[in-house]
Amino acid sequence: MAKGKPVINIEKCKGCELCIGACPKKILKMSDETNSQGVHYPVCFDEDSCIACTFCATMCPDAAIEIIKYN
Amino acid sequence: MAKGKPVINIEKCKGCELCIGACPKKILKMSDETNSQGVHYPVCFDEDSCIACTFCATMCPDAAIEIIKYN
Amino acid sequence: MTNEIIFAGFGGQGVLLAGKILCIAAMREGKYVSHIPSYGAEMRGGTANCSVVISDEDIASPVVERPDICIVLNTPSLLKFEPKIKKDGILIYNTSLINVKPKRDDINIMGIDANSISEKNGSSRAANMAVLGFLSALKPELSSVESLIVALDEAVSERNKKFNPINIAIMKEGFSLK
Amino acid sequence: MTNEIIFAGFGGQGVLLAGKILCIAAMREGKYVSHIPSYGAEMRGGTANCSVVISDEDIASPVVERPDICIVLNTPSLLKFEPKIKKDGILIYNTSLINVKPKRDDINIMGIDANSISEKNGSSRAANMAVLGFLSALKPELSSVESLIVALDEAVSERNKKFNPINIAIMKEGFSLK
Amino acid sequence: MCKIYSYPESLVDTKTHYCAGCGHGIVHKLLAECLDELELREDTILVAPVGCSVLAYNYLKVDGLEAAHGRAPAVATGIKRVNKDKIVISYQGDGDLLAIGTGETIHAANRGENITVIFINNAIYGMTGGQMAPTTMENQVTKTSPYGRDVSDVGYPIRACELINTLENPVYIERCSVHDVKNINRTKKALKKALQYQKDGKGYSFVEVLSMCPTNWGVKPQAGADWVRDVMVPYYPLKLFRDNKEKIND
Amino acid sequence: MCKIYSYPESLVDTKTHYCAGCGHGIVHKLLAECLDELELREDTILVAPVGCSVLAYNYLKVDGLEAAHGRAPAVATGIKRVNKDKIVISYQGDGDLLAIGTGETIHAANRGENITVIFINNAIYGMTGGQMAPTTMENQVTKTSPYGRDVSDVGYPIRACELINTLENPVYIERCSVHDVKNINRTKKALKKALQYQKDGKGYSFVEVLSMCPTNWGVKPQAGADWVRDVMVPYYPLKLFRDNKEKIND
Amino acid sequence: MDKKILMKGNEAIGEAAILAGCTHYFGYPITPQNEIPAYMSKRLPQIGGCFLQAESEIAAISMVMGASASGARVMTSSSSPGIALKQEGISYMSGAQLPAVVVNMQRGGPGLGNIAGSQGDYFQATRGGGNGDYRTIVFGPGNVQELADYTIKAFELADKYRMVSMILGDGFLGQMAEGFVLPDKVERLPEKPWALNGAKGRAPRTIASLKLKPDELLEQHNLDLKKVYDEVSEKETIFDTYMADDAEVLIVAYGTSSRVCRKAIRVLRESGIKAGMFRPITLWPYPYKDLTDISKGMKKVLAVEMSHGQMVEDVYMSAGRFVDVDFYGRAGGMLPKVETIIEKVKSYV
Amino acid sequence: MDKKILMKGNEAIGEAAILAGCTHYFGYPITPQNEIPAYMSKRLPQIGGCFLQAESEIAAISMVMGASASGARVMTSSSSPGIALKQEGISYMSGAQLPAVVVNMQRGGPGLGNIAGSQGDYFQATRGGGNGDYRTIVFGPGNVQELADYTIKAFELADKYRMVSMILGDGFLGQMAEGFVLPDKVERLPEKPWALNGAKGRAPRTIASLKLKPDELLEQHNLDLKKVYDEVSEKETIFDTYMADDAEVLIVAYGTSSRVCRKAIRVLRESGIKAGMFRPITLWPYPYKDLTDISKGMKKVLAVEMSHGQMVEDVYMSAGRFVDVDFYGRAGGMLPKVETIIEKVKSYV
Ligand SMILES: Cc1ncc(C[n+]2csc(CCOP(=O)(O)OP(=O)(O)O)c2C)c(N)n1
Ligand SMILES: Cc1ncc(C[n+]2csc(CCOP(=O)(O)OP(=O)(O)O)c2C)c(N)n1
Ligand code: SF4
Ligand code: SF4
Ligand code: SF4
Ligand code: SF4
Ligand code: SF4
Ligand code: SF4
Ligand SMILES: [Mg+2]
Ligand SMILES: [Mg+2]
Repeated sequence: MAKGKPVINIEKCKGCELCIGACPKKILKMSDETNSQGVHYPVCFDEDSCIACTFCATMCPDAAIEIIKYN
Repeated sequence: MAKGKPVINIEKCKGCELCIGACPKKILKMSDETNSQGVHYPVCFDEDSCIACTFCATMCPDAAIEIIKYN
Repeated sequence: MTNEIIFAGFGGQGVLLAGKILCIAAMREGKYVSHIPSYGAEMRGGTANCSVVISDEDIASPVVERPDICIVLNTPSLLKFEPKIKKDGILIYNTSLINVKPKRDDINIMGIDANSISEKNGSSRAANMAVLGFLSALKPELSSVESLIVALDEAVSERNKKFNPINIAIMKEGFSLK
Repeated sequence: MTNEIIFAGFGGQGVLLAGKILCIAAMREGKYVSHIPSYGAEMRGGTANCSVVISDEDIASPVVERPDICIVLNTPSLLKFEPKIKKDGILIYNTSLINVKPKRDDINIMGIDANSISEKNGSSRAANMAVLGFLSALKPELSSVESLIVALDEAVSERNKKFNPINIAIMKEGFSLK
Repeated sequence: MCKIYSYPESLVDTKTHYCAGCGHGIVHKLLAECLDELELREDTILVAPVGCSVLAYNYLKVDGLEAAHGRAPAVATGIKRVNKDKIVISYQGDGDLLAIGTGETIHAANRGENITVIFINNAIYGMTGGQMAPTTMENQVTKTSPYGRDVSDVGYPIRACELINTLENPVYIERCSVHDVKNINRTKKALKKALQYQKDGKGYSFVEVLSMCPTNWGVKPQAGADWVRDVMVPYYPLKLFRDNKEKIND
Repeated sequence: MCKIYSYPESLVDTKTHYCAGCGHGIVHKLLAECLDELELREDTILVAPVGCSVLAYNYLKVDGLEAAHGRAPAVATGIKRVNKDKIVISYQGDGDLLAIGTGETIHAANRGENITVIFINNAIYGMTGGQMAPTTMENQVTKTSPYGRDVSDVGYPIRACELINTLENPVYIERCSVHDVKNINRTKKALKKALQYQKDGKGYSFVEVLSMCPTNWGVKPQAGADWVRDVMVPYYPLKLFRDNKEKIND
Repeated sequence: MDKKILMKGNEAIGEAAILAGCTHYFGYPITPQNEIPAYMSKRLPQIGGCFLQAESEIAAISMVMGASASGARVMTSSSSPGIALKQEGISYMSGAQLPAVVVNMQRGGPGLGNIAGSQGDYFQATRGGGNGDYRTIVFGPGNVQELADYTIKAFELADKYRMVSMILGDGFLGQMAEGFVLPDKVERLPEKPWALNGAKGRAPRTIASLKLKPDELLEQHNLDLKKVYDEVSEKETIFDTYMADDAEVLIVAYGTSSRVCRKAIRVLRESGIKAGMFRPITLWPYPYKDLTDISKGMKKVLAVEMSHGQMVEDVYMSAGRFVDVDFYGRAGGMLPKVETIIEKVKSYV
Repeated sequence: MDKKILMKGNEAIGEAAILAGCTHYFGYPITPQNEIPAYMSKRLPQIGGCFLQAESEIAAISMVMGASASGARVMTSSSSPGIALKQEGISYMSGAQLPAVVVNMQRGGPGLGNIAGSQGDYFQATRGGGNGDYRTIVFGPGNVQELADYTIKAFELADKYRMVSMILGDGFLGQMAEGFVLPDKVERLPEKPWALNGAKGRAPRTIASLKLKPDELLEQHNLDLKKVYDEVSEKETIFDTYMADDAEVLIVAYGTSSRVCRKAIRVLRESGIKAGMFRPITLWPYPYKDLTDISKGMKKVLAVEMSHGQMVEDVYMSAGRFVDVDFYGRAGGMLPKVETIIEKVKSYV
């Protein structure tokens, strides 16, 4: 299985949490911190489990997630 | 077979000739005379053959034909 | 001098074209001209008519309400326009199709057997040309028959030019009637 | 005396309702009042705010551009409105949710832990009541807390009246903070 | 000896402004007959369109209102929402109903307003002198399709019944024609059923009638009727699309 | 190590004005990806509707024109008739496309204009704060259906694809959704196909996208996505209606 | 207890319409007047009336036409671009002499513009954006109380003269809430013997704006309409003044702009400058005569609008015949500035 | 040979548009202008242009907007009710600064009215029936020659100022044929660097009338538009006079009415009465200054219209400041009467 990680553009994130629902590995959760707009954003709490499936990024309406894949 | 005759309201007739095409007995033809508007109107040249089918009247867009049926 | 004219008839009789040819002819002779069809929700497919004004000065209104001259090609048009003609005006009517008699005695009334002239020359639908020719004989100040012939050529579409010789013949016969 | 006030926060924080309650209260005390929400195509579902004017004379414009008093319940609202407050004006901000510090030194800045007060009294969403109470303590000329309580009853729908006791408690606690 | 066919009570005894051989006259007569037979004349409000039938209210002895071009179904909606117990008829041409009035047509149908829409499809704009209609046939020459309707450029003729039949609420949808006696009689049945349904509070009915415009087609009336039969009917199938809310499958 | 997902070149790197969880953002992103992949960015003119996506031209790096509410397909027609070799996209919401713009929608489709219409169906008027749309679901409460949509009074939600599918000229009609990743990927394929067809001069394509408006539905974004799946999809079947002019039968 | 209540302008219109006996509302959403349809959709079913969201503004005005012809008190509302779309319908209704109330909560234009309040549709409202020589009665209320009061009046005059009445507000007025007293319910609605309800026991009647034959028919109809318009002009002008009695400079403004002017006048008076205001409330018929009378002897008349100069033409045609007229306006949804008004007025004295 | 040809006004407009480089026409049939779409449907395909009959007037103006934004010279035409429907679109185009030519062959109103010529849409044309502070350049030609000539001019100015130009004719002008000389073909069309054609090798551009943020954006946009309008007002007024030099009574009329007035003036002159005419050709911008100058010292100014008084407001605002203004008009598609004009003028001297 591929490995990778999501890179979250915190300032672009609007905190909709759709990425969280989209992640098949359930390794995203919302941050306690907020960005400059007072918005909570997702963090990946278990990057090792990330399979670089891009689901979270695909789901994100604000193009706030990029996916890195390790080869 | 029923018998009857068409009664044509000459002044209402616009001369479209649709009644002529509609008559199954082919007993209508256009007049040589014209009404006050200069329009030729249908005449029944063979009333004996009329079967009072009302086709001519039904077809007339100007409600210019009434049908009399003999009993 | 201003002449206000109405041409009237039923749909296919070419009254609009007749008016147009007269306008072009008069225009070529240096007159101010205007031509306007009656348009609109009259009885559909019924009578057609146009107002023509021929004048030495610019034309105020193209709409003729009380014509000096009226050319009518069918009965409904006669019924409609006879009462509107100015006193001492001219009524030219098509005796081929109109079987009622004009009634007024304060205008000049002339009948012409326009359809017969047309048919005699080989066309079933050029009664308009006959009355045009007749008009130019009657009122040469409107336009000469030569100008009408030139105008005819200008007015009809390429496709219909082949009928011009017949049309001219009919026009000329109309002209010769006076 | 005219006071121009802005209430700002995010969607569900009830800033429009807070403004409305203040208006009704002041109106009952005989003041001229106006209330207008910012409406329109801001970032959708983002911040909400309203302009409130309380005055002894009729009100020219309901739109407040440079407020005397500004009550902000979240960070984006603080960022947006702090710069607009008039010199010597008042900024009341909700320390529960705002972690940045106001910067101006030419205005009076007061923080209140509005969400905590609300939660302590058993509601997760009545921070607006806490700041209202606080405001009436700070500026009693706008409205007494009694009037606010009456106004609250008038402003909320039948269905929501059941929360009034909690809301009043929170308002009162806000009032007592000063 | 008795009169077995005469003009209906609900029809004004006057000469219409329609051209010789125009289908509008036939439909008016049928409508009047239906109003007579269902005794609805005194309960009916007719919305006239902008089109040759703009003066329809002069020919039927019912209350009438003139709508702006294309808006008859919306006007009819306004009437019906006040006059709930009256019969409201929206009588429209193809330009009116299917070009400028597309939105009003679809939405009144979709709401299922309890009105009857009578759609006179004569494949042309009659009143304005013969321009292309949404229902003008492929390659048909009109004033604004002088080279014939090019369906690759302006699209195929639109079939109104089929369009409306995609919606849920309409109760009754049928296409008829008045090009011959048999079809005239069928049209009358359809109109009668539509009005009956409205009277019974069932909801929206739509009756399309293929009709002749000899003047703007540039043909004699009988040739016009033949053209309906030979050119229009094959493209616009005469059929019942929906009855009593049930879709009729072929 | 490589970036396998990033934001597309054709998307402006800015924060949109859309609410958190709004489907418009997803569709914008997909559209940008398609423009990238088909290398059409510099050949595209986007017609923005009046609706929440009125500023769409601020988010895509293409030429943009604002249409009046509902008129985007007519505006797109005007553009395409001049810019015959350019890609013209009409991006519209449900109020825009299916209420006020019904006529323009149907007629551009019927003409078979060689344009691509992207229809964002979020069952509500987003921009104006949540009024009933033609696509609002039965019993759905909105600002102007405070007692829930009463389909016996205002009609059933209209299915756009089905309506357009009655016309002859459209080349491609498909309904998709963006409520989950699988459907987002399907939507992208549809958009890409539609643009490819336009590029190839095939004609009119219509892609309906079921989309979330959490703000005006009064729910959290994920609940919105679930509502699309549970309530909208069953009524608006996700399917290909027509491909390459051929109707797809079920 | 004070009967004042706090309501948004838009909602006040809605409730006032219901008090006026309005039973039918047809409209299409547009900011900044969405509270009107929202309010009506809640309230009308409660009173057995009918709220229907139309598929477009054009459909809405057409439904209004149908309901009006059927005798109902009926209303529609919209904002600038939506009102532009209703122009044909308003022209038809005027031609057919059908009463209704149309509300325009103006926003910034042209085109889509923005959604702030504006007064850029004055020409459209008072001159008619539709075709032909018709008139609508136009009210320019200045606060929420007046929005309510003149909504009642609009229904009354619409029925009385069989004309379309318009409430010409703006986004600010519609969105703002103020204290106001609800007007009384209108208890007796006028008979409408012309309404359509099926020709039971009477001759059928037709309501139409088409007047084809004879040619003079339409001219006569226009003369008949003119007679009504002349009567309305004669009898129904309404205006208000503010500190105008001893004024040397007269400001003319309506609606939201007049509020700003009031403020400016107070400030001016404090510094001893005698400014006053003439505030037309009916914008058509415009109170030409009263403005002319009041403006005589003024040093200057200043028209203030949220536009680049529309109502000012009415000032030119009245006050302007005797006094110099100046203009100050801001377009695009901006309020006039108190300071600018003060500055301008100061420069005249 | 005389180059004069005989053509209907409507067709003359069509041919002139083609000579002006118009390649796209979108319209919807309506009497009395049907010859324009009929003509364009024949001619445009011959020159490789595009004629498309739209599904409605609104769709037509929207297509015009799209084609204009793409850089084409484009036209639409209609008559009164159809023009009413285009008002929103015209407002949008004005807001987006998109040029086009719109022809209105006015007919009798209000509503469906009739199909005779009329001048009842003057307000709509010159004040704008759409929303917001926008202007369109309006020409009021008086004969077929001018219909052709000002169609060319309308395209030129539309492009020059990025505005909508309107030909405000009427049914009589459109339906009548007169002799006229075809204008020359316009050989060089202006560049349109703002047009949309795909962002190849350049930054993407957007054409829109929406100006949301910051709040002042729309105000600035309106100020920019005003600057253009002011320039047009300054530079582009056109008018004509007839026997005005020594006149004591000045008639003001445009279009078809001016023809009737000419006739009346000739008759009046014959009986020794010094009547003359001022004929505005641009109706917006209206030649206020010239009319004011010329009317000074007149005994009376008489405005004549085929309406119940619309252009007369422009006369009030200019000539009216110095001279007494009278009005004579007929609505509903009737022509003013030569005799009435003569009578009126005689009563002044
Ligand atoms: C807003 C508007 N646009 C256009 C017209 C002109 N017009 C009158 S009737 C008509 C169409 C007539 O065609 P159709 O609806 O098919 O009726 P028919 O005459 O064929 O019965 C048009 C375009 C109008 N009166 N109003
Ligand atoms: C002529 C006109 N009518 C109404 C409006 C107001 N309006 C703006 S957007 C909109 C509808 C938005 O809904 P939708 O098209 O579904 O788009 P969404 O915002 O949901 O994406 C309306 C009615 C307008 N701007 N112009
Ligand atoms: S790439 Fe896949 S597995 Fe990794 S965080 Fe995103 S959704 Fe989860
Ligand atoms: S989907 Fe995007 S915007 Fe939403 S929470 Fe995740 S990163 Fe943020
Ligand atoms: S009733 Fe029948 S048979 Fe007799 S004339 Fe008429 S159509 Fe012919
Ligand atoms: S069908 Fe009627 S109108 Fe036609 S010819 Fe026969 S009688 Fe006359
Ligand atoms: S033009 Fe056509 S539709 Fe109109 S009346 Fe004549 S035949 Fe009938
Ligand atoms: S209101 Fe709805 S459609 Fe509009 S941006 Fe917000 S979520 Fe999206
Ligand atoms: Mg038709
Ligand atoms: Mg939507």
